[in-house]
Amino acid sequence: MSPRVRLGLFGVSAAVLACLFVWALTGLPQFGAFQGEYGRILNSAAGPERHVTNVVSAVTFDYRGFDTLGEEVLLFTAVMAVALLLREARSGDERRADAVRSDVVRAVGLFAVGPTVVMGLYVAAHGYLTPGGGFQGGVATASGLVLLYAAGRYRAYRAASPKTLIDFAEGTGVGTYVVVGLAGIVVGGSAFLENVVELGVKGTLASGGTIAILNAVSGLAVASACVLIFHEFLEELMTAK
Amino acid sequence: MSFLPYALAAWLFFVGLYGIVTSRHLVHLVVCLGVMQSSTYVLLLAIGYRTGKKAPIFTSGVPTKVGAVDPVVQALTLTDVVVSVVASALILALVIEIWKRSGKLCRCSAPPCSAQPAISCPHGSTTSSRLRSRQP
Amino acid sequence: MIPLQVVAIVLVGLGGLAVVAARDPLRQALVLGVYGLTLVILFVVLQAPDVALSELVVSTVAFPFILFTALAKMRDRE
Amino acid sequence: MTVLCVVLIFHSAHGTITYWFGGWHPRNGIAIGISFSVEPLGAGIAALIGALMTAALVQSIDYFEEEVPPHFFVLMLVFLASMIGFALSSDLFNMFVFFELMSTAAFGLTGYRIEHRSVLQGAINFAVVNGIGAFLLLAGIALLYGRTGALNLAQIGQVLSRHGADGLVIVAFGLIVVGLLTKAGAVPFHFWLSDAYAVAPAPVCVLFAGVMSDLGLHAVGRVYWVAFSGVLGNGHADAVRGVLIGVGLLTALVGALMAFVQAGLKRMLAFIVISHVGIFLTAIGLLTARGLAGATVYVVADGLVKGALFCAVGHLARRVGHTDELIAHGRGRSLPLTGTVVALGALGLAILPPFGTFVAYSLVERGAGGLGYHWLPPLLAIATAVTGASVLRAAARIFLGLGPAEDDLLVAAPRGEEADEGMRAAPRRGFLLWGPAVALLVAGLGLGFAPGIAAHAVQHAERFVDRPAVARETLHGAPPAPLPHVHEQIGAAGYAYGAGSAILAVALAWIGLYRRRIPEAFRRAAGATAGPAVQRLKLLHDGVVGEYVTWLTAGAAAITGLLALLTR
Repeated sequence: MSPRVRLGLFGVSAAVLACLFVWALTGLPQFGAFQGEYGRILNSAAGPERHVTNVVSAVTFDYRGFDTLGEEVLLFTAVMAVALLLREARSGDERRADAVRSDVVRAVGLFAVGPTVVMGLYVAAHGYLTPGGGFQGGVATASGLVLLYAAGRYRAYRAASPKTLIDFAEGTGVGTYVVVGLAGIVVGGSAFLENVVELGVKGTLASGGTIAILNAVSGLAVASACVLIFHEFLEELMTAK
Repeated sequence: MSFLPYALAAWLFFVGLYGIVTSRHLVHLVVCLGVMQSSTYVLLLAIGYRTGKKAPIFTSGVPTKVGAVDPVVQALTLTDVVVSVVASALILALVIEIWKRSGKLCRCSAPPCSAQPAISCPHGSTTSSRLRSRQP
Repeated sequence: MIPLQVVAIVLVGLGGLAVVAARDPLRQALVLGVYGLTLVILFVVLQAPDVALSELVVSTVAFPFILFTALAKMRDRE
Repeated sequence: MTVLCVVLIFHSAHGTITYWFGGWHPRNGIAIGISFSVEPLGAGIAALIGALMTAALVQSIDYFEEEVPPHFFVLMLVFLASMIGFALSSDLFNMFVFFELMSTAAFGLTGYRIEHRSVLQGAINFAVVNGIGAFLLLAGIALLYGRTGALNLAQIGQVLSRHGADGLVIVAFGLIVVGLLTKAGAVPFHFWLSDAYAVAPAPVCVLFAGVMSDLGLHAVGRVYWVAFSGVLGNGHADAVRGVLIGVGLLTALVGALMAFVQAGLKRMLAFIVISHVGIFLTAIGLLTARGLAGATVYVVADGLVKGALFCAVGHLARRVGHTDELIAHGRGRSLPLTGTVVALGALGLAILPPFGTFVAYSLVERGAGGLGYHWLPPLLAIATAVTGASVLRAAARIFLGLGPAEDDLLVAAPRGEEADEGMRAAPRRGFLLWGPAVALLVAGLGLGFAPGIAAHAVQHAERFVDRPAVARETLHGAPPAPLPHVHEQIGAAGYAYGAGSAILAVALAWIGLYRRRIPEAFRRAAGATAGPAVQRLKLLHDGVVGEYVTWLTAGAAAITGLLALLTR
């Protein structure tokens, strides 16, 4: 198929599809007038039932916690798949240990490492109280380690993320999620992912029951997954063939 | 005017799709895929928005009475964001591998790949005439 | 709909176009970062701070990182 | 796992088992959590997944030359979990999550043999096309959420059935179906499939071919019956039926034709998968309980047979080093058992009575007859015959050395696609290579002898398509509807089609082998009529991502547009 024919076919079909799309969108409620019952029930129920202030985290880690389990496994799978794809023996020498030459960049980067990691942990820890949560905090924490790289300390980065330890952390993160879920069956005697822990006082760190635990373990899983993915890409970059 | 957020979702969807179809570079293609995916975030969040309502986070200061926007779509979008990162990382890993191989291919196979390693060059599954003459 | 939302929507729309139109991957990666930030603004005005935060970490850290690493790797081989 | 799933089939026979994660049962009929709904049809598919996975894992112990990194097995297990989750989930967004998980694990597995360019190309095509399919699916889900404020299938169905079918409903249905069909590999969304299946390692292909594609179709059936049948069922059923059957037939015939012109066994089997996806889609598209039952039994029986074929191909690759029928010509003589498996499997594909696939086909045939579509079963039988013939021809060439070793009609497999050089170095023999093939074949063919399987399937399908009852059962915990009494008897027409298809398959295989013996005049006439079309069709499958995406867009526009036109 020549490029022109292809573009023509694409143009026509995309135009048709766009018309249909717009037709469908006109069937939606007016912007801002959505009255979905699901969300409203959860908004009013999550506080009293789950003792959390951030309803979104109650949805992600409890009401639809099974989706989040799928999402954690997805990250885990991605790590496995990336590692499998980039698994070629990287036997070449490390060509450059330091990618960045500017001292200013290094200094700024190094200074930023600590605060980023701390901020990441904070965001992760308060996920069920204020905006944030395991995912956001996890990525932020991992990014702290990336900054370490940006600061030109590839070796320092490698030292800070020994692969086996992180691998272990990743496995633990996902594994604990499942264990907490199973605890619902064993202890609670009823269902996978059902809350089995004291709910605690709303608005404090020790609240939310399993939400807090799941939030923490998913933070762990996400942070280590990100580090592992970054790690694979970095290794790829650092080895010359 | 109130149609604008939905229109944005449609716009991003088709802009991304156009980018993918006309893309000549796989990295470009991955990024366009990301743009397409962001249209689903916009669509979800626009659907769940309720005029005048706050975010579904009821810290002590905010009275629960006011009500909040839909928390479910936000949870869905969060998952969607993760999906997008995962997909991009995987495809980029494949792209890196292709890049490494195409270097190799240039060296050892007769028809040289072009200097711009045409990442979307057909791999020749359509050669209807059998070029192979070697007998096993 | 408040004006801020309109502004954010228009910005995102233009940003998306710019990302697709940028054909040079390196430049595109930079435009993508800016586009991500416009999305963050949009999510904030749509009252979705959680999503905004995750888009922020993804679009400013995770995605650019893997993109730049991949591009750097390719540049190496040329 | 397989055993567990088989247990589930019998357990759920009395009524759907609904499991609410987190113990969040619906409140006043509104679902607030995620649920799995286990009914016999879904559990049957889950059992198929388990069986194929067991076979694939057993075979991969001996299949690989090198030491397999543990990642491979982890990915296989995640793949298993995600497929079962996808088959059982009754929450639309949860299905999307599993869809993505399944795709992600599958990309990794497809790209396992990274040594070759075509492998990477196949994996990329897979990733991009499936990714876009997933966006379409998600856009459909978002539209539905905007209308119904629900994600549970049963509840979506409840809310939708209160209103008429307007643009939103039709387009959302179109987008969801297109997203799922992309995964299934229906024409014109099938391009990625042949690329990816041809390059994945054989044990992985067992799963891809046996069940991954068919899961998309099963989901189409579920989404239609549980969520949309209330709103689209009255008055618009003909439109939906027309579109689904149209796409199904096109897929069945194009897939069969493309399979017939392949020389590489893996790519040939990939097109056979596509062709049979078309047949299943047609069966589901009948929109009757019998069609659905037929499709489900067919998926299971055919999945086992295709799995057996891929296992056998894996064995061949390991022993001979090639699976291209022209190169491996006559070199399979030392493998009589594998040859027998392939030949019997081919006859199974060609619905030879009285085996499993035939029983399923006869259900579909009677379903079509019930609607007055008497032209449909012969077309499907032709598709099955052609697919069976392709495999028979290849088997005759490879295992018996019949026919010439040159044929300019066939498409050669690109280098590195079928079995790479490393494979030839150390041929392996072992029970673990051929054992799974035999086991799967016996199971697939033997399914036809399971007493009353057709009647049971129809009974449960009848219950499945009763949307209001399913919704009451799921959301309000009402007792299930009683099982209807069904009497299934395979008619004479069914036997005629089955036998006809098998005979036609043998005849076509003979023609494929000894084309040169046919009088010149016939050949020229046939070449003049079919040649250019086949040539053009071959050229379409050329591995360019942008082109595939264009076809995806065109297909999405066509399907959704037709639905819109026909329902207006």
